[in-house]
Amino acid sequence: MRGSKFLTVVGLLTIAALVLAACQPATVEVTRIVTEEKEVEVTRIVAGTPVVEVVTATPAPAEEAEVTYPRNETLYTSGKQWGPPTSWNPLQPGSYAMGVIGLCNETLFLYDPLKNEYIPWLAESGDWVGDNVYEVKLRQGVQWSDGEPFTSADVVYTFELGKLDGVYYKPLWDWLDKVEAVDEYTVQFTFKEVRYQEWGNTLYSVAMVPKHLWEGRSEEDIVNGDNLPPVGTGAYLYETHSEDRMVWKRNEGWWAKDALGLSVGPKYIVDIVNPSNNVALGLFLKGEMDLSNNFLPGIATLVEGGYGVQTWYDDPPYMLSANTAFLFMNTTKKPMDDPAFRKAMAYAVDVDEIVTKVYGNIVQKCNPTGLLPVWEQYVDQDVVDELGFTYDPDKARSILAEAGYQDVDGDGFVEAPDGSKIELKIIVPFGWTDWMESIKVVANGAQAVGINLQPDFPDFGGYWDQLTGGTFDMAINNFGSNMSDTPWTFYFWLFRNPITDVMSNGNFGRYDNPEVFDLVVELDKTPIDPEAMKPVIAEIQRIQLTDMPAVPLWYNGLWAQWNSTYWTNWPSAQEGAPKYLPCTWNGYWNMTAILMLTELEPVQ
Amino acid sequence: MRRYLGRKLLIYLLTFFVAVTIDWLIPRFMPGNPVDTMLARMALRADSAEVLRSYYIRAFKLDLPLWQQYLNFWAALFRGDLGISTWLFPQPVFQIIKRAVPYDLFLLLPAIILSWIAGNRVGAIAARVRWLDNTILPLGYILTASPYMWLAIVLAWALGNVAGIFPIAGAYGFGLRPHLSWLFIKDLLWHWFLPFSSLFLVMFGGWAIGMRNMIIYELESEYSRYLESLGTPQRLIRKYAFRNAMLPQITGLALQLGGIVAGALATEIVFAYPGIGYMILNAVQNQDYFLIQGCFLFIITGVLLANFIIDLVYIVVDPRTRLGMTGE
Amino acid sequence: MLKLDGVSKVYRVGTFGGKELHAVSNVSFEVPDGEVVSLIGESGSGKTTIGRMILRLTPITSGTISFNGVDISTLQGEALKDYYRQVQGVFQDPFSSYNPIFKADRIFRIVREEFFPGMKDQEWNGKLEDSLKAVGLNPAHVLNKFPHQLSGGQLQRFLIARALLLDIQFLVADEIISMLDASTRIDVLNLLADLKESRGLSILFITHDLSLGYYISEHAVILYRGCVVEMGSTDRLYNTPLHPYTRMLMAAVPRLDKKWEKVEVELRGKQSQITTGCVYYDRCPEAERSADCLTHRPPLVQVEDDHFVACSRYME
Amino acid sequence: MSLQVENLTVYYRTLRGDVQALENATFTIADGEIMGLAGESGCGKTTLGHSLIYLKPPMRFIEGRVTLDNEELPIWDMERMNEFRFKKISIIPQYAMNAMNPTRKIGKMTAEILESRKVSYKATLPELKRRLDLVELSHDVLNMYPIELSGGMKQRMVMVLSTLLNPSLLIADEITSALDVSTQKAVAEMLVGFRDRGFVKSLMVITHDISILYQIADSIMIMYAGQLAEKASTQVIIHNPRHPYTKMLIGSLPKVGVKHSKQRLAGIPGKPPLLLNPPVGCRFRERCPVAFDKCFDVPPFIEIEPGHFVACWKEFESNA
Amino acid sequence: MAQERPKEVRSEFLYFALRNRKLRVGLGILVFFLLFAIIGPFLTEYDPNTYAGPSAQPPSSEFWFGTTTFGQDVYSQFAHGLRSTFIVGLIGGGIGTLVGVVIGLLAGYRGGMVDEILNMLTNIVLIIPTLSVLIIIAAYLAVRGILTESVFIGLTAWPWAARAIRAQTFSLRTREFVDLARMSGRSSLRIVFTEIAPNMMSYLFLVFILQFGGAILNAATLDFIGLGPTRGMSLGLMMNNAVLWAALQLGMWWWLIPPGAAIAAIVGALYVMNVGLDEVFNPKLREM
Repeated sequence: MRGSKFLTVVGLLTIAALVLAACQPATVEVTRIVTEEKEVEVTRIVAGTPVVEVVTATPAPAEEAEVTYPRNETLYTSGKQWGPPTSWNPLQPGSYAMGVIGLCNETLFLYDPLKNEYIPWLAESGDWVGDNVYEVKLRQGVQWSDGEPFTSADVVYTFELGKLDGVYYKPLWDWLDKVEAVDEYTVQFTFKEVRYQEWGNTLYSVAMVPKHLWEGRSEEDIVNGDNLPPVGTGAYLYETHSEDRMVWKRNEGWWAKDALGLSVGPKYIVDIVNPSNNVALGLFLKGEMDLSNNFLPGIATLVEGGYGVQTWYDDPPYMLSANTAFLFMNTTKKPMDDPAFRKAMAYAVDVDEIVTKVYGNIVQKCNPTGLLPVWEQYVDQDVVDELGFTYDPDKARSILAEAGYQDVDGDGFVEAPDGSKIELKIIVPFGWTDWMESIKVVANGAQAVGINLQPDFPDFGGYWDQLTGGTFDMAINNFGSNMSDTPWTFYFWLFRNPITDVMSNGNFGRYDNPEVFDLVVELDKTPIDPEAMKPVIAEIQRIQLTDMPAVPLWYNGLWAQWNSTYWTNWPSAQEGAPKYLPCTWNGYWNMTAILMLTELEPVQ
Repeated sequence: MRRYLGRKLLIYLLTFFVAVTIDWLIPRFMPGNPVDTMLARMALRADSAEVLRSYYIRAFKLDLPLWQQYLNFWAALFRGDLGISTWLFPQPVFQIIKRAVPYDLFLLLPAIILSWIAGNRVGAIAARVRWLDNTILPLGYILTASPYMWLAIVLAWALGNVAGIFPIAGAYGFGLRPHLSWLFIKDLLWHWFLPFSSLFLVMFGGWAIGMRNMIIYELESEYSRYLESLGTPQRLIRKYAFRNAMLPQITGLALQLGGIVAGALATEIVFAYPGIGYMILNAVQNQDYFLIQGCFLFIITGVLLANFIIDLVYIVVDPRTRLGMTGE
Repeated sequence: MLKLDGVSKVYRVGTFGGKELHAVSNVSFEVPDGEVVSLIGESGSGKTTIGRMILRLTPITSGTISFNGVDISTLQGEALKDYYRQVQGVFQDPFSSYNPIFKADRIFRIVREEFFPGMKDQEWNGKLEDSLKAVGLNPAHVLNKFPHQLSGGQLQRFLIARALLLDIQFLVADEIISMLDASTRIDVLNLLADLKESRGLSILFITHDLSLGYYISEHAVILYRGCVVEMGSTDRLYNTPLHPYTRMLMAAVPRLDKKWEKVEVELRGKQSQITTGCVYYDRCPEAERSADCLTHRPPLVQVEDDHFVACSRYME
Repeated sequence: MSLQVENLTVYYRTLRGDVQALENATFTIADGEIMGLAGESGCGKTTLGHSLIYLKPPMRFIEGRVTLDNEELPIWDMERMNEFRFKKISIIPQYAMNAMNPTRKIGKMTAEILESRKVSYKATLPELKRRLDLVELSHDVLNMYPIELSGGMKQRMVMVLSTLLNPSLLIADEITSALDVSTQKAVAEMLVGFRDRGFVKSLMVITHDISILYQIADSIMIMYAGQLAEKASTQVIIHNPRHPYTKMLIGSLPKVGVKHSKQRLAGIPGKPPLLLNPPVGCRFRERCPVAFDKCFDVPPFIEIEPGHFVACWKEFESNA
Repeated sequence: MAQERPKEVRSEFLYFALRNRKLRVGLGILVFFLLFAIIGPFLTEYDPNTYAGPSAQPPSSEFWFGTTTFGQDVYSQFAHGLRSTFIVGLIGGGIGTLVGVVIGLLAGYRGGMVDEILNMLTNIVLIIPTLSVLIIIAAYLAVRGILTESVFIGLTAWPWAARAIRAQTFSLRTREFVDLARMSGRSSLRIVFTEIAPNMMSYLFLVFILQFGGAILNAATLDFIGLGPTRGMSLGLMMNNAVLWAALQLGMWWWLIPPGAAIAAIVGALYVMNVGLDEVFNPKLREM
């Protein structure tokens, strides 16, 4: 048959095309990896045809480049990567592939939110040596993966990069004066203005880049280049990537082995680009995924149902809390400009219903301050007792009534004190189903107390436009309330100022109160010491709960579920288990997730 | 003949122009803009976000007047520059598409061609075998009427999760590194099978039904009657009928191409297959103008090209177009 | 009186009209009042196109068609409607002339709606009955039926009746009997002839059959490939056909009184387009044509009273 | 006797019951005879022609016996008839213009048809070319697609193709009606030539145009409403018809040299009966000017003089 | 020659229509679902979106089709979704047919330049992948309803219909009865709609059926990929939600299977009807 011959040809051609395509990721320049101990291994794949060359520098058994990753040496993860990995540039916080900061490029410190501790990492120590001078002593013997030593020049270079347009930590230089290398392993930072909180945050979030490789690059390349293959000091080396995965391979010459006696368990980490929930759950249940940081609805059933699925807690809320979902109200619009109205809203929302029905108990109801459990110590219980709120429709009704909101025309909904009708919309992005379901609950609660609030689901673009442009009525958002080393980041987001036409991230409701803005600045300038911080925070909380510019609703979980079929000794709340964050998201590797890897053990 | 092709080419060029313009135009009228969406995703601290916002708006030249952006777009297009994706920053759109397209071709070409061939054969047989007509055809109707993604999900669940025979995601095993070996190719095909099947089945149903109906028309035609009255065996009559019934099916193939894009998109999403279907959806959701443009540019070019090829094929197989095309 | 003066029809074919097809070339003749003129030619001769141009169904490329001295190509709106009051046509395929999903008498209703909007039912019914009777139909038998319930002959009469409703002066009858059975053909033909007699109707009788033309008309025009090759009184044409084409046609007509002569009919060469020279050149018997015929198209010249021919042999 | 048809009755199945399209036809065609079959539309002449070679639903065989060259034709059996088709009995269909596969080159199609009937194309090719010459078709047509041929050319091609295996009987169904007079004449004469050259033994020419038959046929059979009315030699039918229908039919034909103003011809009033429920007896009765009581019985088709068959009671009476 | 024609054309169609198994089966399924869509929503007390009961319940006498992850009544969602499916089919298919008919008739009847332009337009819209345009449009409309979705689906679906109708019109406009109407002084527009269009009725009906089915499938795809109506309930949205909440993986087959099966059944029934009608309208295809 002519047809079948044709088919064969088509088939062969497509397969050939695909193999070529799949092999594309490997067509990177020659990757030269020199570990301090033994061999040089060069894996070179040209135009899709793998040619494996092993060049031995020092006599050592040649290791074949592996084409399969042995299951018991590989950790499969998912949850961070929402699209194909495209950048390995740690200066691109929104784009870099899973693990670039943390697995490859490391920070000076780690931060452990569970213990509220900074862990010296590339730095051996850091101290204020003057009123406005901070000195970092670097760890000696740290090497970049190409064999060059990591020195203070790299640190200075990395921070100096922040002067470039398009580098996210540029604002640092508003208050940082200069960075100097005192010696090869000492760096001094001199500040124009000391912001302790922000500095602490910076210390564990800015990842070091190798000066010797980067200094030859153009500014364009530094800011917009993909930095492939990445060279870092971290525990893992770039292995390969493709449209649906990012693969890291253990760096056998990782400095922490000698310095800290740490070694990471998995030889390979394969991070799978987030498929749909449906597929993610399917892969997870099939045991093809070890750690999932996806939001997997219904996971509670699986934890309880004996599917071998584990989470941080064995019981609700199952997950650690990672950020706070706020109900933002546009205070530039009536009636949201009225604190009484906002307060009534706070009482009208049945968060428990959201927690149980929408999330199946994998999230937790908020503390009225919205502060995450890791910041529990900063919650001023007196303020909360006095001004806190809870779900209470009657109270909501009475607040409304007292403030003059009455149902004048008898349509079941209250009118504003001036008699004008109230018709409000609450928005979340279409497709964000958990939020979509949640605002239905919010709207129902509001309607039950007589506020005509309807849920609406514009596309993300429309949602974000309304939110940042200040044209929305009410909305849910949590984008800046993430877990960090300091509640200052939380308040900096919640009370972002000044109020401008476009609020890029934070204070979407445009709550304008210089008093609280000043307090946030004051907090920033307070040294990292809970006892010093608490009074300032209490003051903020008092204003927050009095004016109620935004209503904290629930804590979104640090979605993490794993199964122990291939890897064990996962961190969890269980006694004896390691207490590190089991999370692959950006910013979590340096919040102890890397230490989780050092604890993982293959199942025998 | 030249004139015919010239006319077709003109239509294609016009279509290309219009399609690309629409493609350029529409995302720019969406609410929001790519930089804001990109920054929203980064969830940066507000001060950092503000710094980057102004930087990126300049970098992506979104501060220029629209007409200038449009001209720049065409100018860049002729240089083969599709811009840089905001969603998959900092990859050039061209690179992204180049990497994704082989998967689409691998999935779509066999699905389209095999379903077309198989559908036509089965349809042709069904047209004369009563029991097939009564069994395969109803099945064909159901298949072709099934939403692609629904069938795909059910297949994935039944054969992937419940039966555990096939993998449910990815283009090849996550524990494999691409290389040339049977192991890898086998794995590639193994992963390909389900997404391919879901596309194949839906299209197969459509072709089978179409072919059956066409064949019945052809078997009733006068040349078939003449052959019968010359005592020609059914074999030859059916052969002719089949051949001639193929012709409208070829046109049908051209008409279907646009719809197949939709099917591929849904299927790739369901099976997390790394083609451009998944890209498009995310590009739209992330308002990545440049990637949206790139993907559609590719699809439009692909569909136009396929149409053109089909036009050429048609000229070869149907003498009527070849001889009648000058309109004399 | 209907007059064609140098009428041509050129079709543009191919993409964006790249090529020209001369369907009718420079045709002039006239149909006097109360006369039947036959327009005779084979398929592709342009006879139907001429009929359609007269009926304003196809635009004229060049030349003029005038009816009672008025150039019909300029007619628009009411004037055109007025023209249709006087000039109508009947076509070859009786079944195709009716919209198959409607009843046959719908054609009358359309006429009434368009031309007699104010007429009372009774008056109209009377008028309709007269018309039907005039074409030899019994209204009771033929009204309120679907086209397929009537015979071809009845349908053609219907169409003639429709034309009569308008009190027409001129009828284009395009092969109206070629699809009818032999037994009814002659009746329709007779009807036309009678209408000419009784109403003074002018008829352009388009046919490919010389004997029918002879039967009904005083004058005939012979068309070949869009050109008039011979015309004049039917008697003269029959008795002394001058153009080789006319003679060939005469010889090819199957007659009941005479068997065909053994003259080979030249079948080749019917395909090519001829731009210069005699249109009949490639089919003309060798003996009768000259090299000149290939380069010069002979004009239509009068050879005797009421007899014109376009052949180089009769040029002087 | 080349063809013998006895009591052939064929109906058409329709929703409303059987259309009695052909009733009790009995006739013969002699070797070398060109028989014309004429009548008005719907008289059953095509049904008769088709039933001899291609009897397929909705046509329904009722009864009758057909022998060709002393061999009975299983006309009711589509399968078994295949043996005879093309080789013994062949047809030039009315739709000859569309009879060829539009997407095959004519030569190739011919080859495939021949090979499918186990006849070597190669061996036949010289003869095929000879016959193409005969019908004035260039050999190039074998390399052409049907669309490249004019109507008349396709007609001639089908003529050649249908007769290529020298069948005993050829049925030519309305093959001249769509043609110009000039082509008509050529095609008709070619048919005669085919017979003369022995490509076909005998011919049944179905047409509504009696004047064509007068030119080429040896005998003419007239049908009316599914029944045979008269059969005789051409001369007799044209000049000395006996059946009233034949007479009227011939009388209604325009003749060259007859002018309306001088000699007014007349048609046959009325129209043929519907064959779903045909009238009993002679079906022409209602239109017949000489009908009488006897005509309520079906008149037999009787040979009133050698080679002249008529089905008319009046005629039998006057003869008797 | 020609066989006798049956007396009444219309009753003949009816006769075959009633006896055509495909048509009967297809129509039966369609009517069943249509009735379901009309009556179904009244048989449940639950709103499709309220949390009516315990979550993830299998079908029971209380919740006929079970409940979703949130305890919504799947039956109610299904019934309401079915309704919007028919609405999308009617409006989307209707618009697709209407635009196709108008453009096809116009191009086919006027010919010449009008035809050239319309034909080019048709070809352009035909080649541009519909779904891609729909996706962009859908994304452009921040808030979408079922109606807007239907309209846009209709507005992108017409080209093949226009093409087919143009071809039909071409063959019809040369028929003599059109000439006759012109010779009666009828306006072109009137001729198109009173002479030509009625002759294509059966064909238009087939076109509408296919457009109807196509619109439903298109809507389902759009809904599924999350670009469906942001308000209201549809079968596609149900599937979208079921997948987003991993219904099958969590064993809630009752959430995903019914909407997809219903779409397949409805569209399948339409296709079967289409073939059945084709056989009714086209005597050649009738089984005797």
